[in-house]
Amino acid sequence: MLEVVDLSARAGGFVLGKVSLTVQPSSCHVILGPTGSGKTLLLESVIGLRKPQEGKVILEGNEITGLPIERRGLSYVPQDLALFPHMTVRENILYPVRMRGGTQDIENGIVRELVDSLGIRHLLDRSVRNLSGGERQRTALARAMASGCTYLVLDEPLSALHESLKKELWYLLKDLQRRYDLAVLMVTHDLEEAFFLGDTVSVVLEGRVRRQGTKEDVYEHPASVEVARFLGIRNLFHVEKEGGTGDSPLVYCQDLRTTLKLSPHAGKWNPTSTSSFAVGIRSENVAILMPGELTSETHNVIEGTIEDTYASGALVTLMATGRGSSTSVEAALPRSMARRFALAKGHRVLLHLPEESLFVIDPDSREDLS
Amino acid sequence: MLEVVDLSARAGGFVLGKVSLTVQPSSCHVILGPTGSGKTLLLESVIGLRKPQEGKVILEGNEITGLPIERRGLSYVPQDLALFPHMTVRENILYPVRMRGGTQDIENGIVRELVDSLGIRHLLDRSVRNLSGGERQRTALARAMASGCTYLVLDEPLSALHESLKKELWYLLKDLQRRYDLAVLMVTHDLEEAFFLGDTVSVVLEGRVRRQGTKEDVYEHPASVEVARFLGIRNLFHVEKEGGTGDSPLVYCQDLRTTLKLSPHAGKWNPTSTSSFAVGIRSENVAILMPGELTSETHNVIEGTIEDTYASGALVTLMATGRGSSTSVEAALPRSMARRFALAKGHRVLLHLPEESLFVIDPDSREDLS
Amino acid sequence: MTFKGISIACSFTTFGLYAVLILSLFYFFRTETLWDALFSERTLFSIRLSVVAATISTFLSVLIAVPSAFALSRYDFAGKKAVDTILELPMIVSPAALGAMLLIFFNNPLGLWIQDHGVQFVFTFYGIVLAQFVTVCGVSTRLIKAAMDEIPVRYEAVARTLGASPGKAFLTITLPLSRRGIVAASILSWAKALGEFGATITIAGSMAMKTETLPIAIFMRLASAEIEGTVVLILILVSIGLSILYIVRILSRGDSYA
Amino acid sequence: MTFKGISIACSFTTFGLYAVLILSLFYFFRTETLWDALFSERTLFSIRLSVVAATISTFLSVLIAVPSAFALSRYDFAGKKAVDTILELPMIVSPAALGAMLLIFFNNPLGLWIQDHGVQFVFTFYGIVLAQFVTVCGVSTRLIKAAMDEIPVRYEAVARTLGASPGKAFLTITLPLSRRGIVAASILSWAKALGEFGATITIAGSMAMKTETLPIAIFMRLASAEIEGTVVLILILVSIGLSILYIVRILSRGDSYA
Repeated sequence: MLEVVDLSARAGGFVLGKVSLTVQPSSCHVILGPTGSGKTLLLESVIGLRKPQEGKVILEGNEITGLPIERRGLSYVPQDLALFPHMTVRENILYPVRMRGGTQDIENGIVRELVDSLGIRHLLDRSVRNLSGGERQRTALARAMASGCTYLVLDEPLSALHESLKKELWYLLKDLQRRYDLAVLMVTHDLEEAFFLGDTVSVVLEGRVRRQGTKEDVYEHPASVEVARFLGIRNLFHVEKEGGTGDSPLVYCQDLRTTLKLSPHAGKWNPTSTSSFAVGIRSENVAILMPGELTSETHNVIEGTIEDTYASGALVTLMATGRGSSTSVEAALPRSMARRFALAKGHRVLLHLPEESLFVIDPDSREDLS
Repeated sequence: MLEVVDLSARAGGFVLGKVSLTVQPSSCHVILGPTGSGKTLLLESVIGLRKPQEGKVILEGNEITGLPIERRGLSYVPQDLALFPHMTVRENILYPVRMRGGTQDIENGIVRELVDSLGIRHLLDRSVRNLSGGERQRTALARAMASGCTYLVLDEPLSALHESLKKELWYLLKDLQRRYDLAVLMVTHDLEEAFFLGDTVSVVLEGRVRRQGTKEDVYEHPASVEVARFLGIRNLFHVEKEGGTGDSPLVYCQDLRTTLKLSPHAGKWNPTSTSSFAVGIRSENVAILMPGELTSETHNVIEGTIEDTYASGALVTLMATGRGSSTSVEAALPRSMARRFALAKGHRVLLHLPEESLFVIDPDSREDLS
Repeated sequence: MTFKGISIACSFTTFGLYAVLILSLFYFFRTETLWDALFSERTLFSIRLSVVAATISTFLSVLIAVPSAFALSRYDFAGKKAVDTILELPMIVSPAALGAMLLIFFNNPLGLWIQDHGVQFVFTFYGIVLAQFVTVCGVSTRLIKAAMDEIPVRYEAVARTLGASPGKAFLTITLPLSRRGIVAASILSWAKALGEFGATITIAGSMAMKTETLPIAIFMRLASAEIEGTVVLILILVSIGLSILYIVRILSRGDSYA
Repeated sequence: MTFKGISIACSFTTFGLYAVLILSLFYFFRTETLWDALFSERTLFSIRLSVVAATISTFLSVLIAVPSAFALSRYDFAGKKAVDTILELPMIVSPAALGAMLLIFFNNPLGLWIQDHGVQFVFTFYGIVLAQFVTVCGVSTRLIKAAMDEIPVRYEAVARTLGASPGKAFLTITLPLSRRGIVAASILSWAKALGEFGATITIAGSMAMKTETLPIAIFMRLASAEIEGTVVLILILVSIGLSILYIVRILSRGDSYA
């Protein structure tokens, strides 16, 4: 287990607030944030490349905050990989073995296994200068893991790769993680990557951890406006408490001019003290009902007009505005469904916001919603 | 209309083959390809930053291949935007006006409109050094459009931005394009961006245009193994002609040990001369049927076992292998559906490969399928 | 001792070497002689001569260096490599040889004709300026080229797509962006011109009150064992040198266009 | 004339200036005198003296420059700025002043003690080596530091995460990666040492067959109007200079770790 406790660091004028996180054995913790949010600073403080101002890094119960880099027992793959350009692939991979005084033989134990499972045996005598993007990644991973260390720290290692290649490497990373029981701490700005690879996720915005939890939890309940926006959620609405029981509260949404029913798991809010707050829903959770499909489920359905549709890849996104409302709802649905319903600008649709998909924005951050 | 005819160019050892493409008025043509495929080289040859070896660039009927850059009448936004760091936002935006001897007044005609529609009025007196990523983009767009030119050439202008901000700018670009009747030629390596913004798309791989057509056409019918792989399609299978009429041919798929029915629009192939070829299907077009759902539609259904599932964002991807087969099929389905069906490793599922979604791989490129 | 310690110790050794040289000057430093030496007619003449000559030669070389540097930085043309190589010649060849080459040139028919019908260079003020110009011109071109190389070509390319001609793009983009680099290069060239010794003494000699620049004055006074006077002159040169380094360091801070 | 044409013309003007200086040497070039001058005992002595002294001084300065450059490039320590600034001193201050400072140092009690109980520097071979060392040490440290600055620190950082101590990371990563830069810096320093004139003549004088290096020989011969012999010596220096530029250019080609 790798623990970071109340770590804070500074680089120039940038301050990284107190960060605490835990990487469980054989799991992957992703630090997700935009460029300039302090992700790399955090990683470098854990690795030992920077002195933190405060806080501790604890590896399997032993504090390693003060140890020199080479004695921390963490393997590291930086963003640019930093393959040693004056060495062959073989020499790169054997470098940690050589530095730790092991047998410098590619056929030895873990190194041999790695070379095979990463599929780089045919590259061993090539100079790293002539490798393709994917080959470079594999070599860097092999080198980081050659010392047998099971804690891997990755700094956006796939950001330079093309999408389809990136996905191949996601599968490879998952596979390596399972096979070698790796604990991975990784940084990325790529939402899809974070939610593919991460078991737990920390969202870092402007030097502070704004949300932390399991991947499902963070994905479905962003909890603040900034995190929701960062996760690409544009459906955020003002609501006021209306009634209902604690189990299934009812709120009135002025933006959409309708009453919404919330699930009891929609998020932390206190219906007695807070009367006005905000809710959100992911665009892919908004369902389109055909007029005939309207069932006994009468709550959370809005009749709207399609303002615009945008097709991109697997999903079609449409913006629809309810009657008498100026706020539009974004819905994303599979291309095949959009085709079947022949949805186009000007059509009337029934939008269903399922109660189990609506989440409550932490009232402390509500004022940021414009 | 901007036409590129048989353009070839060379940079160092890299050769860009003969490229022809057309950007229709008020439409967006996207050149899609991975890093190092020659996209930027192509764009620079069109703009005039590089001398092409052969071929012509024709703008509204006039050949501009030999003209100096400043007299081509194309506006350009490079990848790094190249905002002039010694000028304010205002000076940057007025630069093209100044160079063309116009009135240097921000309140003048199109400039004023641009400043407002791009929402950068409050930034005018700021130095461009202190802008955020999105503000920089808007300024660069305003500057490129300030001369009133309606041909816009964009070189991955959004690649430095975070996902959610990138999407905001997609909407903005679409909006500007419609409002100012812009013809846009743009380069990107981002699949989602290409299929969001492009009306027509050229896929460039290793210096050659491998696929060209409308966005739907390219998206649904990649036509070659390389293009399919590049577009992230992993479901590619060997098939042999079995029978059926020309309207609805039947093929036997050895990989999946089943007979597949193809649609007549599945792609260019000659059933009389080619007996063995390959077909593909996008993972999001593979449907999961529950045992009860099996209808009269008996073709193209495989019974398989789930090998693995990967959740990432809106979609859950699962790998399933048919009975007696070693090839797995990748299916992507909305998260909500995966949850409803409670799909997990080891479950048996019925996979449906709808005939209208199966496409034929151009037999000339079939040998690349491993 | 750690590896870090050893390497830092080495850097302080070099520092110590130069520091001791400067400090040892003060052993012979007398306040009385400072004023005497500083305000003697001969010293004042040397200072004025050095400053005027260095300023003229630097001005001339920057004038030609700015467009040359732009051509070398931005264009490909036949002979570019040869031009680029020969610019480093004054940095590699001994200043004495450079001065000798000038003197030999003025013994050629062409050189003699110039001397007879135009300006007299040998053993004159013009000779000093020419010696400094020849020493400094290559350096300043190289330094300005380096400053311009730092500015991405894309700025000019984009300026041209926005309607600027090549000349206008240079004036509105490249020149203002490389301003600080050009100023720094001018100052460094000026310092180099001020300290020029070998080429100057070879072509202009060492005539008191005529061609005795500061470095030549140091050499002459030392030859006549006037240590205290020499020390004053050296201190003047060292102070100018250190101030210039400080200014250049401030100028080149935070210049980044990446 | 286009803007491009004007700027290229300017760069050829500078080129022409240096080319004319070199070409004018050939006006006085006689094949007979080449051999006479080249193989005279005095010329051969000068060449040998120059080469030996430059080699020793370069070796010594590179030896101390490599660790110093690493310290300046990689570590933050108190006084780093002062060290970094003073290294440029020999590039800014006149070589004559540098030589004078050395001479003055050896007139100090400490300098006198060294001269009496250790090595005699003034007017000796050791003086030449010392003058060259003082001139060259700062330059070579600066050049090697520039080469090391080019190598991303991340290589060493990653080496350390892979188990290397700071010293091992230096030996296995930084040193091999900066090899070509160090070689280039050594060659340039050697050329500078070979051409050193002002500091050498000030501390070691110009005694034939004792302290007459090549640049000093050029100065002396010209003073005694032996133009043809001077031309031969200059051509030797210019050829060495141009060859070195060519070699350095090859060495620094395609060195990129970005």
